[in-house]
Amino acid sequence: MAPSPDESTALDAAGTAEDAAGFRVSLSNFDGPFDLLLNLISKHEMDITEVSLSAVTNEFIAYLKELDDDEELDQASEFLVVAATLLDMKVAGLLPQGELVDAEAVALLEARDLLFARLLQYRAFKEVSVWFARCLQREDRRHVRAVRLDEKHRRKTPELVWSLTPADFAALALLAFAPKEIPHVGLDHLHAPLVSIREQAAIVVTLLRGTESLSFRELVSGVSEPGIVVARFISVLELYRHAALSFEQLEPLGELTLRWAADSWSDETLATLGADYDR
Amino acid sequence: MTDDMTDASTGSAAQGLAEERTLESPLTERIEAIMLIIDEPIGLIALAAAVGSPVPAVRQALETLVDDYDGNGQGPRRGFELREVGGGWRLYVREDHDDLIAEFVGGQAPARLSQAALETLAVIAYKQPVTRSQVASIRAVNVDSVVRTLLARGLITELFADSETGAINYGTTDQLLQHLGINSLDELPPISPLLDDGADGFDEGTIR
Amino acid sequence: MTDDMTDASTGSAAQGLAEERTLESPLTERIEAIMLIIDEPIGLIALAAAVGSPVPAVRQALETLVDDYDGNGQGPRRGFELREVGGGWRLYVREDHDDLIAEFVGGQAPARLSQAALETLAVIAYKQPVTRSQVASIRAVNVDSVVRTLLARGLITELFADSETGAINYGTTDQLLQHLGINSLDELPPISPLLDDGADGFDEGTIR
Repeated sequence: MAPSPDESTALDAAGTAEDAAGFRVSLSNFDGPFDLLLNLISKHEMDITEVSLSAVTNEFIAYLKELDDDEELDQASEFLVVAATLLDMKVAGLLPQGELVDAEAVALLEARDLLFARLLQYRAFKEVSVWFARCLQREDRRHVRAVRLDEKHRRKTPELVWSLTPADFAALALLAFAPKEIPHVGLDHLHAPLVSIREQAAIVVTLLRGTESLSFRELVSGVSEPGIVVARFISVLELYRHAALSFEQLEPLGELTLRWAADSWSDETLATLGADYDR
Repeated sequence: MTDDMTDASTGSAAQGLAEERTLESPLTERIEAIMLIIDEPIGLIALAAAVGSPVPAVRQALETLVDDYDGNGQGPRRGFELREVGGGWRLYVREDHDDLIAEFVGGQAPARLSQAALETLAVIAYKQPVTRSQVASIRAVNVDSVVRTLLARGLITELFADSETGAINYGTTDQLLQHLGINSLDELPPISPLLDDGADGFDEGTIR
Repeated sequence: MTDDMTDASTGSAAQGLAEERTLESPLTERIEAIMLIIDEPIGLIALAAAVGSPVPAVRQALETLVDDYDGNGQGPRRGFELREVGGGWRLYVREDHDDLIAEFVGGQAPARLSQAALETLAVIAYKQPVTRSQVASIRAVNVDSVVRTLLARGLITELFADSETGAINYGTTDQLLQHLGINSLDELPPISPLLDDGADGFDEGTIR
């Protein structure tokens, strides 16, 4: 059972995280600052599997709405880091672990330790950034002697040797203006393009009506995008719900054969198909 | 009587020290002359070369000057001080007078770094040399624009490109040390982000 | 023994003086703080306003400092001096050390500009008027020290301060035109921001 944090731990952890005012979490089994929640989890005093991340997320989104833009961005990016890590931990925590210590279980434990480490590491850097901020701020206020050299001394500097022609100079300018693009890893793969179930259903309908029967394999042949395969499968299920098609599968995991079976079919049905998946 | 004796001996010791000071004063003067014209910190060795004196003598003269300016020498405390910051020595307005100067020069405070930039800076400071993707994996967000900001501010620099992947490794600059008011990376507060019992090794007390 | 006595009395007289000094030291310290950061000589009245003290007191404090730095106070002579030049006060390197400074400055400033300095100069030439931070973001590095070098070399100059941000806009000087052997900026070869049609004038061989 996830214990409600006992008094002393709460005080102790709250003391160390007192400036982390800000986002508080209110769950059935926990109420306190987000930081405290992390503290407890990292000290193994609370079980990550008992924490409803979706509830935490909902609360966080509500909390964000009350912040101004800058704060919001900072807090949101931080929350994402932590929440993603918690999610990973939770996944690792929920996976069944055999009683025997087999290689897989060990790997799982290691994975969990790694995630802990990642969380702690992130938190360490976050904490130390407070020190950076304070030093930078303190030093910003300091004034250092930075006075232009007296004319009399400046005259002692060696004569400048200049060998560039205007063309050289222009070439240098081009070089200097060439964008120094910092190469970056694209994130596009993280956002699979949206696939419309309705569009895919229309394709399925067209294909099935034009022939006597099709296997699902044939229905998705030539499609390489997993999203489209999934959407076609969902549209098959939806069409089946509307009794527009029948299918048979002779053995488990065997070939799935589809037949068009609609007595009356109007394209209006198509327009509302998959509405459950709309958001 | 014993007290008097003590006083007298202290007195003459101080006098001896004063004479010694006078003898070496040309060196402190030369150092002061250099200090007045530099616009970035000057390291001990460069300074010794500039004033043409051996390093140990220069180090001692610097200590004398620091004490002098702090009012621990013979004269009054000065409105400036000599600090070793960012790997070298430089004259600063004494902290007590920062407000006076701020009022005098006006101007506005430089833009503060965002929390994301601060955290990225911290990761680079402790992990250097480090690539952007390594930083990103700790920060778990895209750090490209933040790295750009830090580069433009001169707080970090490109160290070298990985021979295999071509990924650029970043590190911090002496300018960062100056901005932090410390002399070397050794003065960063200790963190032990590693690993299994990282919570124990991580002492909040030393950081705040 | 008599000598000791004399020493002792001198000592306590000096001590009395030191106490007096301590009382007024905040004013001399404040003056020193201002002196440390000013580029141009500051007049007595402006100085009095800056340190928030009456003019006669400031005048007296300045005299004290002049004596101090000349070695007529309690401490040693300093490597710098406080002088009134052209109606204003300012710190100068003591003349004795001019040779030292000349040698140091000569060693510091190489006869040739670095690649970084040249590229920054090119950016300023084509983008002027332009602020330091704009140049920094084009070059993707901090350009503060390079800009100082170019200023000191007289190749660029401060044009005006942005009315809103106060950021200084830089431009090139006639001296640069002379070095390039052209009469006006219009004679700079045009560069297109797009490389494809700018590539004609772009000859790799001439760059390195």
